[in-house]
Amino acid sequence: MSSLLVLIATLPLMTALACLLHPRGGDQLSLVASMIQLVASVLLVTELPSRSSLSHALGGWAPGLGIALGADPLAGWLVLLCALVQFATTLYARFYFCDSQARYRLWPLWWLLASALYALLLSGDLFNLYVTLELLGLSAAALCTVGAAKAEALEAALRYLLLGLIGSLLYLAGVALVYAEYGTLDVSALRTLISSSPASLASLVLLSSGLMIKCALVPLHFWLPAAHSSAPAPVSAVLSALVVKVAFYLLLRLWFELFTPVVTSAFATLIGLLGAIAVIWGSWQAFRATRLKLLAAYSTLSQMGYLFMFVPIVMALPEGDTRQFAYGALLLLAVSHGIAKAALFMGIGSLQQHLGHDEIDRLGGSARKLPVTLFAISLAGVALVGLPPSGAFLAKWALISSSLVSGQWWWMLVTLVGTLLAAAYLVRVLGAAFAPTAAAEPALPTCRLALQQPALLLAVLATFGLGFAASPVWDTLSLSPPEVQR
Amino acid sequence: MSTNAWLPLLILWSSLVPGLIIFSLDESRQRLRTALNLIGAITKLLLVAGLIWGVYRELLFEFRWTLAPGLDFVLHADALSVLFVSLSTLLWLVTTIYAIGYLEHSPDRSRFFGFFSLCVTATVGLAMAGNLFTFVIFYEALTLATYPLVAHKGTPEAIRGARIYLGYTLAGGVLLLTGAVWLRTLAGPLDFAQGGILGDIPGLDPDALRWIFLLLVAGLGVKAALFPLHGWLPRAMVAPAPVSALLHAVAVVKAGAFGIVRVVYDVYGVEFSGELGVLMPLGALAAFTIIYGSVRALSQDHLKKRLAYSTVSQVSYIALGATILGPLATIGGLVHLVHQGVMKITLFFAAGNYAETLGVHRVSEMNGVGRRMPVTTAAFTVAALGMIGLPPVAGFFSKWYLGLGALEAGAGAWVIPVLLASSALNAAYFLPILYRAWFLPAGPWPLENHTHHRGETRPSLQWPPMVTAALAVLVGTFAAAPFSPLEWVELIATREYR
Amino acid sequence: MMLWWVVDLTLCALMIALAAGSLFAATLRRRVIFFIAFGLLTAIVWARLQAPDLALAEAAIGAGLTGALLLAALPTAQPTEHKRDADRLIEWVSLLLAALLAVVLIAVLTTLLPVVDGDPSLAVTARLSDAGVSHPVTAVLLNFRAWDTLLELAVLLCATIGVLNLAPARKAPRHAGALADTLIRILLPLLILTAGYLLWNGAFAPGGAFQAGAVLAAATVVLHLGGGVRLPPFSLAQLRGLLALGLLLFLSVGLVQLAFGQALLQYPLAWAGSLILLIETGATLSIATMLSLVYLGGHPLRDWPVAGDSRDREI
Amino acid sequence: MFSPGELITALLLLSAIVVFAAGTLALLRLPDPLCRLHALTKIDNLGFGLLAAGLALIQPTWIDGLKLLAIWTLILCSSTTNGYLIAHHCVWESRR
Amino acid sequence: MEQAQLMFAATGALIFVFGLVAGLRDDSLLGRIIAINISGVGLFLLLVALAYRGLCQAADPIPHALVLTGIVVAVAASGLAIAIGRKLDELRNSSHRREGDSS
Repeated sequence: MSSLLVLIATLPLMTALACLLHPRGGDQLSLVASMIQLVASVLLVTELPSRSSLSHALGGWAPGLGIALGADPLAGWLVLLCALVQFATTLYARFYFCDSQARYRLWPLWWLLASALYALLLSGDLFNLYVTLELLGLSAAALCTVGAAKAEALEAALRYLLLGLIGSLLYLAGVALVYAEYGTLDVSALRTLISSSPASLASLVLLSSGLMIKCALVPLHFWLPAAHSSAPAPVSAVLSALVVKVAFYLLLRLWFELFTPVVTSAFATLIGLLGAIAVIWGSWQAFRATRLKLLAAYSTLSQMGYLFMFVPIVMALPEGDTRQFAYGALLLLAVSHGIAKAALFMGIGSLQQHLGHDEIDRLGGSARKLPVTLFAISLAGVALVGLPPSGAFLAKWALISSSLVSGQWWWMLVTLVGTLLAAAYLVRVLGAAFAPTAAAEPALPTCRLALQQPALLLAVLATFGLGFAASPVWDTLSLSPPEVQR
Repeated sequence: MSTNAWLPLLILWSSLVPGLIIFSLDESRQRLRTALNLIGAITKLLLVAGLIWGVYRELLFEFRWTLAPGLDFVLHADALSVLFVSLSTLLWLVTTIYAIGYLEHSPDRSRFFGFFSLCVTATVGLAMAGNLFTFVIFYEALTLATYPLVAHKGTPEAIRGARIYLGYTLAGGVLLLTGAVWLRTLAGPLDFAQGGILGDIPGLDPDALRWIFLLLVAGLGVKAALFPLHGWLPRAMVAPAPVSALLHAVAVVKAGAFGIVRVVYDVYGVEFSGELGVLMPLGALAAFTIIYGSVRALSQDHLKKRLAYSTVSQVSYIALGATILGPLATIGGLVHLVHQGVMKITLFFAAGNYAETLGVHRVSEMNGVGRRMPVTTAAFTVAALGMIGLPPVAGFFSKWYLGLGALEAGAGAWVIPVLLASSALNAAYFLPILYRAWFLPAGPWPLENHTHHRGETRPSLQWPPMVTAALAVLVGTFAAAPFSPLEWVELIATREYR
Repeated sequence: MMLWWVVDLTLCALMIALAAGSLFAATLRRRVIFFIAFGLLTAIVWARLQAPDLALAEAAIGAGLTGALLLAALPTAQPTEHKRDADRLIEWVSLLLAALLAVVLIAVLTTLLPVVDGDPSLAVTARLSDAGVSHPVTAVLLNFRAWDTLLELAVLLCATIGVLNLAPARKAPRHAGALADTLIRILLPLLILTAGYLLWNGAFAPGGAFQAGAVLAAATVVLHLGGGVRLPPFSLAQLRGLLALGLLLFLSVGLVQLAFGQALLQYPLAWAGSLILLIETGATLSIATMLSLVYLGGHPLRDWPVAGDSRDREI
Repeated sequence: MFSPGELITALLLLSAIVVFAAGTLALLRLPDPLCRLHALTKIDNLGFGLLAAGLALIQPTWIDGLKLLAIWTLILCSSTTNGYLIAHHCVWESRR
Repeated sequence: MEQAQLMFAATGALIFVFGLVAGLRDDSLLGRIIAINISGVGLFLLLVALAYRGLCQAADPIPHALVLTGIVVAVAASGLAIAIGRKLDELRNSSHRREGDSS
């Protein structure tokens, strides 16, 4: 079954090369490749429960010397998330860029970003993670510049690139310290080796700060709103849903598997505090945003804040199934936010392409002209806010109950305030969209239906799919809780 | 999954599936949309009839689906839920007919009827919820389904009213969620059970339980329009008549009251909550709301606002009934759930007819409306008299049982005066309308459309109020009949007090 | 052996001085010059620290290419930076912060060094015999950690495509005179010869795909600076082929092994050496193309990525 | 006690150091860029020549010695061209 | 042998930190690219110092491979940044020129 890992890791690279060599075939090839990738990741997730984790030693060398591709349930679910969002956004990008020249420019970079995502999720070597992080940062920045004619889009991409580089350098410094102290770069070996010493504390701080720049935690988040809101819609969908999430996945690996002896409760509480600030500040800025894409970018900031708030709670919970429940909820929130945010950005993209702008106050009457997109946006909004039918509601329920069980009740307050603020900015958008058409708006042709279906597909999945079929997340996770593998 | 498990699910789907199909229909498919609506309503009615018959014979109807470890989505049909399900299903059929007539030429009807059926699905789901977790899911889903209905017209004040409505209900939802989660962490899975579950769980800290009760009742009180949280109800009257009829007389408001009944009887257990001493403040608040609602209704000139404030006061009867220990008060409170629904919906239908045919929105414009539209005004009169509490109509019985229950529980000293005062106030704000409608000469109607109708207005607008008025009288006179609401409530009461 | 610490001390002092110069010098032009000097000095330091591969790469890529890129990107109109006092305060605070962090990092390093025990290179030298190449660094790069190098090629490809998508190539500077032409006529064959030598030598001694590719890219830079003598007219398809060659070869060789039931990127013992050489040649050509395109700042051809049907012609 | 080879190497290296010192001094002291070019091209080339010759003598195999001399010839070519280009640029700059 | 390793590692760390802070603070594009490249070289110096095993012994090849990869990645990133910067100036100048003409 380890050849499945190889397929998932190498297929995007091969597609990127194919799209580079034969641009005209890019459209069909991308659709077919994303479908194969989706099927492969579903197989991976279904395969995982029977064996705690799959691994494939590259080049046949033992992990100490060579690099091993590995996947455990946490990585498996995120691979599925990436494949799903990738499939929908590829379908959407196919129709979003009407100018074929822009599409031919997009596809190679698109698939290099995808290969970075999958290589990162499957990699089991610290330095290999540095190279994938770099590929991720570069391809994301390059994608932001595709089809960007305005100066501020390029400026945002540039700032994103430079901050990404600084983040990667910090990460590499951490890797250097780990290598100096323990002599190996392999994650599974380090899991048992790392003990608390000044050097490993320094490397933890370096690694974490590098990755926190990449997933835009509050003090280091200034690049995200500009970058995500000025990029074209399918790109910002992938950026918000996946790139930020994958950086968080690495942080999870570090905090909960590698550096568990080094991570003190003070460190975890600091992380939780930063997450809480991100939740409140992100939702407040989203509420005051005037443009839809800016609103969505700020809501990414606040949703990532929730994930960070989970950290001190999971850290405080004792071993056993309450911790398992919280860890599963963390994963469910990450997956459901990824899907819902991608749907939201695609919906906003269709709106922008249809109306020519994305100011919230001039959205009047779009509900009548684009019913499918508005329905997708409201469903995605429901999933983002965490209202009942959605998986995020289960995750929020788990967040509140585990914050009470772990005795840190203040996280519950932040969650409630965050939910209300999120509901506020969602209502603001829907209210504007349902309003009657202002006379000044020119009657524009209704958008091609194909452009609206991917958003609806993902939105429905985020609300009803994850709402009712979320229990497998806990089943697979409970089979091999990360801590027990020690 | 025994066959019984599918019945609650089928009841849910019978309005969910037509709703989703209607969403995808475009505007012009008028006939198909009406057909779908009616088929959905009728199948649901038949299914509910089967359910009533099954529950009467003590059959177990339960659908369980685990969403997450320790969190199950449970649909469980017991006597109490069947009462609310049958009420909302019956009135949904009548209101759908009324809505089809009312929205004859207005735009966005597919969107309206889609959300309309989603809203009823949420109400029915809420009624059949088997544990507090499922109840919270449907409680919030109800908020989401009703927001677009209130904002349907798209006018600035409609959107503002809807935003205020959403603000209140979401805040309430969050409070309910917190209480439910806190209780869940303390007391484990909260499946509703006759006579309450918290009583026999040892080692629960009473203070925490009091805080949780406060959170739960505050969350539910928003929808049940208890005193400080009722602000949204009058403003939500901006919605079209069928919406304010079904939602603010039956679905939304009753969901809150039903929630309070569930919490008091099936989570805490009425004896246990009595020991905790939480019932007294809730009872006082309910009584105050009854008086406050009626007083505010006096000064409202806008007809629908006056009806809204009367709803605020009437719903608190149910809360009052729940807080008085003793089966008789319970019967009074619960049966009022049905009676008030039937009577209030007639009033809203009538108000909708006046607005639609004559353009009459204010009480001051209703001079001589009885001569112009005798049938609708007759229905209005019957319902109004029932609200005041005159015998043949249903309203009398609930007040009667409430009074008896209060006497039996020894709390008669303050409950009886409240009942009498509220009846007097009801009379004070309903009788002038009746006097103005029947005895004053008719003035020029603001919107006299001399269309071709033989009767007062379109048949689909005229028949619903007559049916519901007749229903109110029938329920009143045949209260002792085997399947009447009163009999059914007595069945519930006997099971609650084990 | 006493003298070596004098050399080390001067090297470190020079490194810090040049780094400070290139970070805090007044004008941008001076900072770039400092940076190039710093690059050359780093090459010497790598040589001192027994890392000849890195010295080659640093001289060719670090100082050479990046320096040339920065010089070419220097804006002609030089805005004079006037430092407001607020900036000065921020500068001081950041310097203080940097000093503090440096001290902490160095303190941590003292607890780690000297790194002797648990020498990972033993693992490498032990398995060197069946790695197909005798030079340890090339063995690690192309056999033990081949996946890293493959992804690194993808990074370079991604940057190149990003640059190509953005803009047409930089205009060649005006003709630099006859003397420059003679120098180019001397340098060009030498550069190509050394590139070939480095590529071949990679298996036994310091060298390899990256260094060879960088030297070839340097040849393009020299050609460009020498007045833009007509670059070989690549067609779009050839350009794309060259770009994708390295990664394609690497991937296909790796996947072919999979067909034989071995792991990804595992070379059969007998053919390991020749397979690695094949991959290295492919990699050298694409690295050379990619680095020179990155230096040229775009595509020298009329319309990227597809000729003909594009409505919006670039140039 | 020194074999003749070592003696000559030491002599060559010492002279190389002296020449380099003079070149650096000239670079710092001379007023305008054109004069300083002399220091850069002529004196440094001579210094490097001496250095290369000195080192070539003590190399283990004669091939390495040849390599050093080859390096020296390359430096000669490139520094002359650089000198010419910089001078050309300075003159063009001053005339503008 | 230890002093050399520590000396170079310390220099590397110093350059890495100062380069990083200058990279965060600087505002001109080229300045930030230079700063990031310098902090990269500082970090690589730290890595190679760790790999140093004495004057004539063979050093540990793994950090060398890592640093080689790092150098290539650094030049790729700088190239892309400069290209974006060049397109940005082009857009800004053309927009100024357009404003210039139209006003």
